Amino acid sequence: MERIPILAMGKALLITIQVDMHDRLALALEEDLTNRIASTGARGVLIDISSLEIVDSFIGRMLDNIAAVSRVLDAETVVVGMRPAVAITLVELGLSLTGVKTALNVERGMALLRSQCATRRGTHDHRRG
Amino acid sequence: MERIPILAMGKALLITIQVDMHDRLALALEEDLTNRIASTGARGVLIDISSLEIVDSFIGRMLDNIAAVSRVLDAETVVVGMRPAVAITLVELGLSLTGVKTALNVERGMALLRSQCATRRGTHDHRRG
Amino acid sequence: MTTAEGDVFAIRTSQDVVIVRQEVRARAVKAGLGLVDQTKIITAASELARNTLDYGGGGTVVMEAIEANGRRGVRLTFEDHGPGIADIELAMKDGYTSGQGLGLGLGGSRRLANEFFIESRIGEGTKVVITRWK
Amino acid sequence: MTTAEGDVFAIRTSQDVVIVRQEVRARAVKAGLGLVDQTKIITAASELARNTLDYGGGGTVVMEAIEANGRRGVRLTFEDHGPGIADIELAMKDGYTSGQGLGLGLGGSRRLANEFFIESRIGEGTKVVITRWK
Ligand SMILES: Nc1ncnc2c1ncn2[C@@H]1O[C@H](COP(=O)(O)OP(=O)(O)O)[C@@H](O)[C@H]1O
Ligand SMILES: Nc1ncnc2c1ncn2[C@@H]1O[C@H](COP(=O)(O)OP(=O)(O)O)[C@@H](O)[C@H]1O
Repeated sequence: MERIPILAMGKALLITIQVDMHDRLALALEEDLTNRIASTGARGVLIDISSLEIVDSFIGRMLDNIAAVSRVLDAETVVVGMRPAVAITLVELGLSLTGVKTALNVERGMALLRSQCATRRGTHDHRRG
Repeated sequence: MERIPILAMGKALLITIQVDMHDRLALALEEDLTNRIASTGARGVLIDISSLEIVDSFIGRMLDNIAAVSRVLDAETVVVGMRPAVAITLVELGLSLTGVKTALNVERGMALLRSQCATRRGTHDHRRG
Repeated sequence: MTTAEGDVFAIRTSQDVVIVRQEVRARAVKAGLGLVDQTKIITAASELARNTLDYGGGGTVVMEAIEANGRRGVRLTFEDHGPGIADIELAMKDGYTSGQGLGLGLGGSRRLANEFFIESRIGEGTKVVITRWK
Repeated sequence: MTTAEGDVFAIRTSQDVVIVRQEVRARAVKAGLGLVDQTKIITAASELARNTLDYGGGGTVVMEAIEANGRRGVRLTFEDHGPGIADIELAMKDGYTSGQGLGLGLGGSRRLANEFFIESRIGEGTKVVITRWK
């Protein structure tokens, strides 16, 4: 079965969803990603959905689950690049994705992840100082 | 009845759960740990669950309770080593463990505890200053 | 109202659900629907195709290009011969699922379509029709 | 569908719940379930075994290796002759508990299984069947 690639970018993992995923592929991604967080010790996950033409309740649930599982494993998830038409449709569908942090694009998403790690690191510096 | 050992590591207590706990054993651990925090003045509790093959709602509640009780006694709890399959299952079960801090492994857990004690110390100094 | 002859697609695997999304998209574009309307009907189709597969045990969707009062649109008819729905009102409720879903498929696709029709008989199957106009 | 003869285990103490988890694990491995699927069915079994003990006053679980359409799986049937459940819909709701639990056992194990069946009669007892396929 094909898989969606997961790239390591420093302390973060980057996933760019470029295909119209069928449901089993989405479940496989969830599992692959969880394993990668645990094996690499990644502190952040960036999911780029700018190629996605729709987000239905199944994909919405996948994003929510990934965010929740990452959190339990001490990593932050940011979803970037959601198209405006997708955002409008999502709300009408009834999905609010309250558990998922979003950013406009990859740069802003990385900045968000960095600021979150920095808060943690900042605390360390303070202690050392 | 058998008990789960609690080790002292500096200002922290370390528990490594290595058995498939039955419910009474889990309750006994909660009680033992609370007593130990009170008697030693520990500032941190590290619970290593890397050996646990599952976390069900009973164990999840135990972890949440331990974190809550520790907080009241002015100690921080960090749960470390959760397996990826356990994290995925936990989220599907509906448990989010929002009250529990998690870290990938014992080292990161200890670092997290240290940084948190430091924040407090910082705050204390500030208050005194 | 005029109806071009409808195309029938089988829904038997989760890959078929992907094909349904792509075919609905092509028809929505052809009917001149704007980007948001395209997105809405594709999303609704995805929800209903998944229900046909997961709860109906597989089935079909008929896709029609329609026209009425000078407006063009897309009509989708999902049909299965699965177990049917005992309590349609309950099934339509946001958050109700008998499976692993979020329970948003039926309620959500009603909101995403301009017209929504559902019919179900225990032991016979389920039919859902949605229409989106330009 | 073929069903190997099921093994019956008593659920009378909290130590029995531990044994149920271990036996389910062995059967899930034997059926070829992946690690995540093993974890899901063991966790669901743990929730249901505890309910059998705590609310059903003890009972049994039958564990079966099953096969259908070339797929293997594990089926677990929990049964007790306890007080039964008056309002199953309410009991299934996430967060509802009549005891000290988190109220996630029934809803959670439905999500963790591929198939879920519950039947309960006041004064007679409760039966819950879950199946997880490879
Ligand atoms: N084609 C169908 N056949 C039988 N039951 C269905 C069908 N479609 C929907 N249902 C029932 O309606 C419920 C709600 O559906 P829906 O709102 O789409 O949510 P979800 O798909 O998340 O369960 C389903 O859980 C199922 O019990
Ligand atoms: N075997 C059973 N016999 C009687 N009542 C049960 C049984 N299983 C569940 N229940 C009822 O359903 C409620 C919800 O169960 P569950 O979702 O597992 O949550 P919890 O176990 O945390 O209470 C229980 O609190 C109990 O009232």
